[in-house]
Amino acid sequence: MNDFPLFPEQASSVSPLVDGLYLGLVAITGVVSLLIWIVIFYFAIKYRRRPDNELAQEQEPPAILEMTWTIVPLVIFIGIFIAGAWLFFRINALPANAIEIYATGRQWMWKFQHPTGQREINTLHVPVNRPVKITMASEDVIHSLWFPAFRVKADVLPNRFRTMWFEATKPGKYHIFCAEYCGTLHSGMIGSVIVMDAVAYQRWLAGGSEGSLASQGEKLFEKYACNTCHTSTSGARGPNLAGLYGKTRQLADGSSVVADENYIRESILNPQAKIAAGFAPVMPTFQGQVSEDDLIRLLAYVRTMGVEQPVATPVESPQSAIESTGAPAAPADGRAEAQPTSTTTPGNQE
Amino acid sequence: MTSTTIDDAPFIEPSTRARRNYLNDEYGVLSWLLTKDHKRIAILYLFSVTIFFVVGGIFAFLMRLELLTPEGDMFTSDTYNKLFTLHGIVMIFFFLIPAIPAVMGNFILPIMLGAKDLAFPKLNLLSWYIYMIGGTLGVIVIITGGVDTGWTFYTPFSTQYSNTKVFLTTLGAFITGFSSILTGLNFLVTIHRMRAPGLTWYRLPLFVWSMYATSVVIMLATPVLAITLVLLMVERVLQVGIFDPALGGDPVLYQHMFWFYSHPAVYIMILPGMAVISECVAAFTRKKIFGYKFVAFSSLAIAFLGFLVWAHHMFVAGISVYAAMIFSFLTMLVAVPSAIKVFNWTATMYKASVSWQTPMLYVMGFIGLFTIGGVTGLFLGALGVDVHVHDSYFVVAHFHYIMVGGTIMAYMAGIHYWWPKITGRMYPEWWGRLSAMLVFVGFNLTFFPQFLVGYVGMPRRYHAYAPEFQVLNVLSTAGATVLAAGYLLPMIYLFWSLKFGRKAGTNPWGAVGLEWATTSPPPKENFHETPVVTWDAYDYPAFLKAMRETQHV
Amino acid sequence: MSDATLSHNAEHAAEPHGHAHHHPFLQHHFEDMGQQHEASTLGMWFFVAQEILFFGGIFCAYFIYRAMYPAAWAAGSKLQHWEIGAANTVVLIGSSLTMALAVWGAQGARRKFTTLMLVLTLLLGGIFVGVKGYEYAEHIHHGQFPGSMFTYVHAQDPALTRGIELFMTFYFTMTGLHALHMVIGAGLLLYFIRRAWRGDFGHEYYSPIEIMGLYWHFVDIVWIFLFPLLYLV
Amino acid sequence: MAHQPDHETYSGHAAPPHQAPLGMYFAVFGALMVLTVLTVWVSRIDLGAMNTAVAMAIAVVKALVVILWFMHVIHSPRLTWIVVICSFLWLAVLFVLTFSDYLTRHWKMD
Repeated sequence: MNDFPLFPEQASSVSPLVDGLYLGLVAITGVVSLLIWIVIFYFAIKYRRRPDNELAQEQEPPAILEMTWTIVPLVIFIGIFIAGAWLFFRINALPANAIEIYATGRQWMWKFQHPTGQREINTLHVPVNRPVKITMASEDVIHSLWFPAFRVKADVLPNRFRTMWFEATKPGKYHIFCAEYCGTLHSGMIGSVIVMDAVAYQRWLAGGSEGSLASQGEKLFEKYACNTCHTSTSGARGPNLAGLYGKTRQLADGSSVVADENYIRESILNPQAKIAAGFAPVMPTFQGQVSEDDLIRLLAYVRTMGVEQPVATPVESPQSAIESTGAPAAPADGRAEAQPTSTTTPGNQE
Repeated sequence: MTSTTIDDAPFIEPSTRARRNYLNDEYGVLSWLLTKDHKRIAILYLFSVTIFFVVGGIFAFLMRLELLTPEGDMFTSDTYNKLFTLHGIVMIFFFLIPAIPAVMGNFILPIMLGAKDLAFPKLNLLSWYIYMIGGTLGVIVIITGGVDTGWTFYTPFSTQYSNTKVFLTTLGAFITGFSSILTGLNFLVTIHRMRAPGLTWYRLPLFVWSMYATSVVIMLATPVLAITLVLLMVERVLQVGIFDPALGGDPVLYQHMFWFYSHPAVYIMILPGMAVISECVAAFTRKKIFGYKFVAFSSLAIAFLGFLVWAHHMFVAGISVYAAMIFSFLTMLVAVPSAIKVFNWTATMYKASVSWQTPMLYVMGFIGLFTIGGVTGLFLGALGVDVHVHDSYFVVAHFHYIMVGGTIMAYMAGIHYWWPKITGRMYPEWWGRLSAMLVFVGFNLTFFPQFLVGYVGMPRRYHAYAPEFQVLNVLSTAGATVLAAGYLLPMIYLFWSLKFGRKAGTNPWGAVGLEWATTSPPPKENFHETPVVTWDAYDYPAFLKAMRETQHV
Repeated sequence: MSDATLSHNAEHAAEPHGHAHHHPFLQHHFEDMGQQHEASTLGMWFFVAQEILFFGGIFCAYFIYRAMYPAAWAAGSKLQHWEIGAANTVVLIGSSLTMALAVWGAQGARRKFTTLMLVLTLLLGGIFVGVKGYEYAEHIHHGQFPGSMFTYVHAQDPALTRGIELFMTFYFTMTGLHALHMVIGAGLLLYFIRRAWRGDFGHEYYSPIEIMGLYWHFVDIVWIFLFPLLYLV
Repeated sequence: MAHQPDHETYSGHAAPPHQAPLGMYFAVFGALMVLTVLTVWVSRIDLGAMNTAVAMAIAVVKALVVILWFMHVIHSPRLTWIVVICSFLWLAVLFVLTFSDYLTRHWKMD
């Protein structure tokens, strides 16, 4: 109650930059606004109506003045645009070595899946000083994943994967908010991101799981019988998916496409949209049969296919090296009472 | 307080003629409901928009009460969601968009042009009826359970998930859109074809220029909203997938089409405000507006550039980063003409004869608040900062500074400025000044804390919030109480003045303009004889000379 | 708009007033028939401008989805009988011709000719809407009406079905809005047929017919775009 | 009145209507028929992606013919031209800026 902050915690690599630009804008616009206010009041008092100035004195406006206050603001505004766009590109440029975390938004909770297989609801554990990439989609309406302490936010859409990233710089517990209105409990679609130092994070990761996300995906690959067509044998009905991810691929209609998350998603849900060159459009659609969670697991598996290391990110390897200390990071307190769904359940079934 | 006139002689009432005016020309309810007189239609609009303003204000106040505590303990989440949705819909579609054009534009524009009426009087009445049909649908929605989609009706929530009265609400907004289209069409044709002899484009008051720009925006933007709402209704009724991803649609396309209208709609709301401010600045400084042509053409520039920036509402919505760059750049451009206006209004006060009467107080408030609203728009237009503050209370504060601090301040200024012309009575000056001060203080106390709480991280449309946001929210609610008092006061004393106000002369402010050359209230045909304009806009000496000559004829 | 073009129009409003004779259809707030005529045609042009944006919005959405689902769009257009569409195009352009001739007749105060042309326009417009109705009935019969009534499944490639439903949604919305404009136009035609027969129109007063013409031609133009986009992809 | 430019073009009465020769209307109708046949014929030939472009080009020509002659824009005051051009200009804004998003969405950063 007595807490009266004017800034959220600066807890990511871009936070100081956003705050810097914000404060710069506050300074520039504050000075200009203040000047306008002072001038208005000065004129209003100095030239107030008196018997000797019932009618104002007319004077010709100097053209140079008009040009000045057209061009100077324009230059300043373009400067603001450049600074903002530079920062925007920085916020959007994905670093190469990020930890891959998958997020699903649904009315009204956030689900996070770690590459090592842990699943969490409304809580996200991340290590400090490591870029974290979040690949996300919604199961129903549009949501928006906002980490105020990291100064990043992105709408979560129901029809495609989007990505965002951040690099937390300060251990602690920060807010997660849904920023796009999504229905009744929109204001309850909140959670916590817990930034941990490397050791604590590894300990948390060791808290058990049902196998890595990719290995879960591999099981689904068999369950949905994807492996009957997508084999490496010649004459297979479907293209071999090994080494596919990130490559440019030729399509039957002569165009080409980069095999990214959304291409793989589309190829599962709407296989007729883009047919790989040399194959017949025989694959049935899996729209409505594969859940968002399963899609993420399949995607995680397809990404690892044909890659030497069976795991997507290097962070998972020390799993066995660290002793399991039993309890994972304690559930976040504080706002936990206010949100009954907020439970930290690494490696737990929903 | 004296209402100073420069020289009473030119403005003496031609008393025998003045007795008959548009108010006492005919009597009876039907003479109002079937009137084709633009002035009476303006009064009809005045009553209807005031009712909706009160309704929308009540919704706002209930929201502020809920936000006194972080827990969300006054209403259920669903009720709160309906409150902010209805607040937005009522205020935008049924108050802000029609307020200044349909009330002051309808009343003053033809008089400013020296015309007997708008070009299409029947269409004008029809547009009021269409507005009332849309408004009635809105009221039906409110009574029968409300709607909870937010005023933006984002898909797929609005089409597939919300189980409230979405269809009826969008139908109401769709119908009301045609009302503003007809008003805009009427204004455009009237400005082009109905000007008095001698009234060239550069002699037009800046009010007319701004209304022209507003009408262009209305004509070209509103139909896109109409078709978007049609598609939304089709989707909701048939349960097909125009914007629903589960059925093959793209929800981001809805946002493109919606904001193609709804961003220019911001200019539909603020340009008329600028129109009123230009008139009031000239009248209460007794001076030509500094840089007349710059102010006039900046209105047209806003009307055009305003169409090129809509996707700045969608920087984090999943549009391409390259498109975001283009839209951010164009957003910076549209800020320039607004800045030009602010600088010119300020410069007009230099060596002027500034009167501190109520409309001028509102004008000074407008310039100050609009400046803050404008510069915070730069924060939102700057991509890197927008990623953080988008959909936070920072945005809420920003657009309230424009809409309430801008448009409603201008609306209040205009109502006070033209009140003697509309009713023939003066409002009580001291009460007017008190209300202007209350509105200014209350407004800043309400909305300035919202900038701060938004940057700290409070998302908009939140029914319950984190405890650290509470101090700023309490301040905001306290401000809302003062603001409410500031708005209630004029409703009381303006009503009082109808009976007890001092009688107003032809030109109580000593202002320049054709509306101040006819009696207060004006006769049914606006002028006893068609005026001939021989003076430039706001040219005091020439206007006074012309008035003296007509009196001596 | 440039400064020159704006001031160009000042000429009309600035004319001296006071003419001796008053046309029976001159409204009180206009100075003369010329001002009234120019105001009403200008008003209609603004209305057409807003109609362009109205239909333009749905065309924009159409093109976005067409780019997203080219195969489904191609398959969807195969569900249309292009022969019927082409025939209807001829009918509608024919009605535009008769409408243009009606305006010509009104300008020349040819009472019977004008009335006849308006009746012909109404007739051709009626045929168009009737044929449209037949097409709708066929689509509904074959389960091609989007929503819960949509039972159609694309035989060769069932995966396209969902896209085809989207196509049919656009088909029905676009042609439906177009047909609605036709019906409103037909109502106006009935009113003007009566007035034309009564002999209201002549050299000085023909703007209602001219405005009717602008509306009718605009509806024709919309169809000129709809026909290739929905029938011939 | 001194500020009024070129008001000699306007008499104050309804200008005598511009009566186009009757043959013009039939010529326009004929052109539209020819273009309709052309549209259908072209659509039967496979031009790949060009099919849509050609169909749209023909439709634009047809619309222009209707606007210029049936709707008399060719003999209309400059203001009418401005209204028509502006409305299509604004429509172009809607198309170009919307597509600027869709067409660049798949571009990769860096």
